[in-house]
Amino acid sequence: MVKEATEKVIPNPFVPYPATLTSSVDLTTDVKLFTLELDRPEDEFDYKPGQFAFVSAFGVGEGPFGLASVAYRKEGLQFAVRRVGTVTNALHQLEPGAKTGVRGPFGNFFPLDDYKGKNIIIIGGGIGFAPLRPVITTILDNREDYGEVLILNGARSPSDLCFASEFDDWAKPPRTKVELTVDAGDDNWNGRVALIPDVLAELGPSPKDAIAIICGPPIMIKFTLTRLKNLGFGDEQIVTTLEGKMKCGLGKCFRCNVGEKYVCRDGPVFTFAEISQFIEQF
Amino acid sequence: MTKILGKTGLESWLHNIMQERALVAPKHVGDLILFDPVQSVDEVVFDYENTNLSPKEFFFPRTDTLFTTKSQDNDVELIPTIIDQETVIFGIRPCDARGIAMLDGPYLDDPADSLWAQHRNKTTMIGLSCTKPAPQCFCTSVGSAPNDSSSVDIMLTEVDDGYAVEAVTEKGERLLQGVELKESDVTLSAPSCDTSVPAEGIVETVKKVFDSPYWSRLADRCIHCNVCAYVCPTCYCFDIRDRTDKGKIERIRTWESCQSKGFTRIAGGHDPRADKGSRLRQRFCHKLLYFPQQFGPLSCVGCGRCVVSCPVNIDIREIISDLQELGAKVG
Amino acid sequence: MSEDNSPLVIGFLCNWCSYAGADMAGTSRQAYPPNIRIMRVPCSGRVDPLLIVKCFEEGADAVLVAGCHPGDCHYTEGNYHGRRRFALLRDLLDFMGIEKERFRIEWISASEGKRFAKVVSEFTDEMTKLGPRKVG
Amino acid sequence: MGEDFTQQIRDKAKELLENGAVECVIGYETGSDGVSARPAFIYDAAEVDRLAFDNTCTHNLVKYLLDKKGKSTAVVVKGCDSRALNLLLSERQIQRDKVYVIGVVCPGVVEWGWNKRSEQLQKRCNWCRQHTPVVSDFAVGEPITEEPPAEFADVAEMATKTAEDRATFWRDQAERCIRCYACRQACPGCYCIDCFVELLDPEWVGIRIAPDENWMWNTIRAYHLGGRCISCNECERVCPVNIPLSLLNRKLEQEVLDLFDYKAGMSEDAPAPLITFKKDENLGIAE
Repeated sequence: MVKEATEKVIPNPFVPYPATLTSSVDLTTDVKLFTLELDRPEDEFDYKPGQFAFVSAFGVGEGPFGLASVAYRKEGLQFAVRRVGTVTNALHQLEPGAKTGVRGPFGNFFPLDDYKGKNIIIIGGGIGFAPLRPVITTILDNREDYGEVLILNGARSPSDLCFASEFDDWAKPPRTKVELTVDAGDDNWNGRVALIPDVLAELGPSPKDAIAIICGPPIMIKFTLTRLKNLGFGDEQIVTTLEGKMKCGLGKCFRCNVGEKYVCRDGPVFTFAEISQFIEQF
Repeated sequence: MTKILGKTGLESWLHNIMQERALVAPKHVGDLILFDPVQSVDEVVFDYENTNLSPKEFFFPRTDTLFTTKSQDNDVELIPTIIDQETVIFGIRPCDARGIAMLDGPYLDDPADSLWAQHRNKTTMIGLSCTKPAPQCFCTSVGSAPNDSSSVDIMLTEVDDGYAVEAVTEKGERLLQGVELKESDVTLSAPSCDTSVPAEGIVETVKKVFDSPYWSRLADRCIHCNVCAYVCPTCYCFDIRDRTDKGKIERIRTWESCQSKGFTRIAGGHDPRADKGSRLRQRFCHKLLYFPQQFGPLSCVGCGRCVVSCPVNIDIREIISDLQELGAKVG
Repeated sequence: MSEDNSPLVIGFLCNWCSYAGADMAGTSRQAYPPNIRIMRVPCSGRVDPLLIVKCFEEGADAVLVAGCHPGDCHYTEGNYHGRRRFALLRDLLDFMGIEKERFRIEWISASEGKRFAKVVSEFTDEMTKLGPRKVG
Repeated sequence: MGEDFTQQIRDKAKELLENGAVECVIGYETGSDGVSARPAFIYDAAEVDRLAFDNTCTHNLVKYLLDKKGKSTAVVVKGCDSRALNLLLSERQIQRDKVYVIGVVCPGVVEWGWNKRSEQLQKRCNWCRQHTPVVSDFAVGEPITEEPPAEFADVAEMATKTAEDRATFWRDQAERCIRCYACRQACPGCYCIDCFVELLDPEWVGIRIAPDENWMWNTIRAYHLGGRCISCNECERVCPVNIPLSLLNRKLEQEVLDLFDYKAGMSEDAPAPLITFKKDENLGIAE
């Protein structure tokens, strides 16, 4: 059990890689998409869809955010950040050129290679859609590896739909559908006004050779899960990424645990087969 | 043969240690006895049951600077904290030392916490075995003993004409270099400590009673004051935030407790442990279930601090008994 | 304490009376020591005791709260509430070793530029004599 | 006291639970050390024999009523605790018709200790001027009608020290503080949903567990109880590092008495001194 503390200098895992904010774009009224470049080439890291990193607003603190970009495109590290607290407020005030820091990548990822040949259903609600964007990018960049793809994106209102400018591109490839829905429309909205679980029931995707990837607020996940099960999806066919309060990302601060599992290290990506084995309700 | 260090010999040894290193020892602070840096041997308390706070703060300080930043010409330099100070802790009890060694589990797990590792490297622990355990102590019930030398560098045991000395680690041997020890054939008594806490098999039991209403009934009484966590040698939750002082930014971490409201509340407002019962369960399940699952031993060393310090008598020994009884009923 | 060892005084001035009074002092060229750092607040009743304690925590030597004369509050009764809070806080701080003299409450109207200058000068003098806070 | 009080409390609790008047009785039982009392929550009339009352019943059980909002609850209170009831009633935190008060005339409680029964009365009991509960639906014990006037020798003693010594004294206390907030958690008057000390924006108090921040916390905690503290002194009892918080509380109690002629928790409708004012008072300010 006890490991010998070694004499060699151990790098401090709390020190982030210095980075510069290169662009900051409004996605919705309270969500911005940040693009960061690491300052030192030797810090460059590889990462997979579903992983996350901590972004620092020096002087305020740091917070964990899902990586919204894909590593192989080398377009910088992207994070979609909703303004909800002190750190995200501070990040929203940064101008391009500002110095920041990145610590990561942390956590596991969506095993997209294992999903090859399968039909994919991607369901995201609100800011919960952010960690799904690299999943979509990866699948569409390797379109022929996957079967039918259904993307279902919902939000409270049309102006809360994340990545709206990319929907058209996502719908271009064959056998790919993008469905949008909002809880409440506005004057310019011609689309659906319905809750995600209801839209899902209406679309009725087949569970055969399919994987459903969902992310969103707890209440949405709860009801979406019920609908997927009604459609015949098994627990192991449903994958989600959990959100937990985190401070370290290293499995040390014991804040994001669900039972003996850490969201930061054992997750954040879990199948519902795994979640149903958790001792603690989440 | 046992090696003996006389009482005056011990004092001069401690005095010598103090010349080159920081010496931390039990000391009177107000009406408490706490581990604290001492400037002279006179301040050291040799006869005490257990200190009011555990010595974990010399490895996991109440407040620690993770790194500081220096800004210049729109360039930010991040400077990690380096710990230079060599420290010797004298008089650490076997239970407390075991608690610290136990935290190597999470803290040195890859990627290692460099501050913890540095504190561990720079600190030598001189243990003092318990000749008369206090009524709240139950180290023997949780896999240790009043003379357990497994987690210290040097173990001292009080005998008639001084202290029996055992160098446990190389670090300990180095510290003892040049210290004159007498040979003696005295046999060391093995004091006993409360063995009645039914901790055996508790891991399996906790799994069975996890969803019991027991927790929320117990939490009726709990005032979620965090005292248990702060006095505990094995509680290691922390908070991290930045601090700005006259342009200097430091990222600091401080003690925090899973008992505080909002500990798990995420920015959007959702809190998986919003009710008192699930917060209280978290603390005991961490000690009795999660930690054993992750690292082996129960993360309770039986020091009894929470037992004495809890203002509303939430007693881990009683809880372990209750759970075993409850588990037996569940079958 | 500022670098030249002269006392650091934080002044919370109500927008309607005392801040205007300070303004008046300025426009009528009434000299007063530069030790005071002025914060404009809507009302002396808005000065949360937290702000005052925070000033002392951060190392201020003295704090001045100035508002409209009793009866003249722009919000009718803000300064009456403030008066009670400050009276109690001043006693508590004194008990904790921050002498009563270091926390001063004054009623200064918009027309009392001269008095504002006098208060700040006297207060600064007094604080210089009292010396810096020795602990904390 | 002792057995007689215990029996009266048990009988009343049994009656209340049996006739469904309350869902829970909050009282005291003997703790795991077999010596000192601890809070007990009785939901079932069959369990009333757990209840006990003796001179180790130090806890202020009124705090727990904040967890029982909207639920009919009986609570055992001593004189000091009963003032907390009035405090919470006047601040609209609890509803009178949901609380059944079992008021015990308290001869004083002894120093609290684990596994040892002290014979020494707690400090607060020597100062106590409210042995008889100010609110009760069922009285246990003979009311004491005449209480001597308040005295503040400890506060006066502190005031004889120089300002520097006073500052040093409190600095030392702050240095020992570990910011566990047990003082707040035990206090019936501390019920803010978001305590100022945990606010991030603005961050009134930094998170460092260090003398400056700790000093700020202790000062404001005491101040926020100014004119509200009902002198149960639970904050000081629960402090794991023995900070003499009663000195701060009592200083404020004395000042509130002198300045505003007010004693907290004596009635449920007298407004607390800091939410009201008199036009023609000067309180020693800007004279």
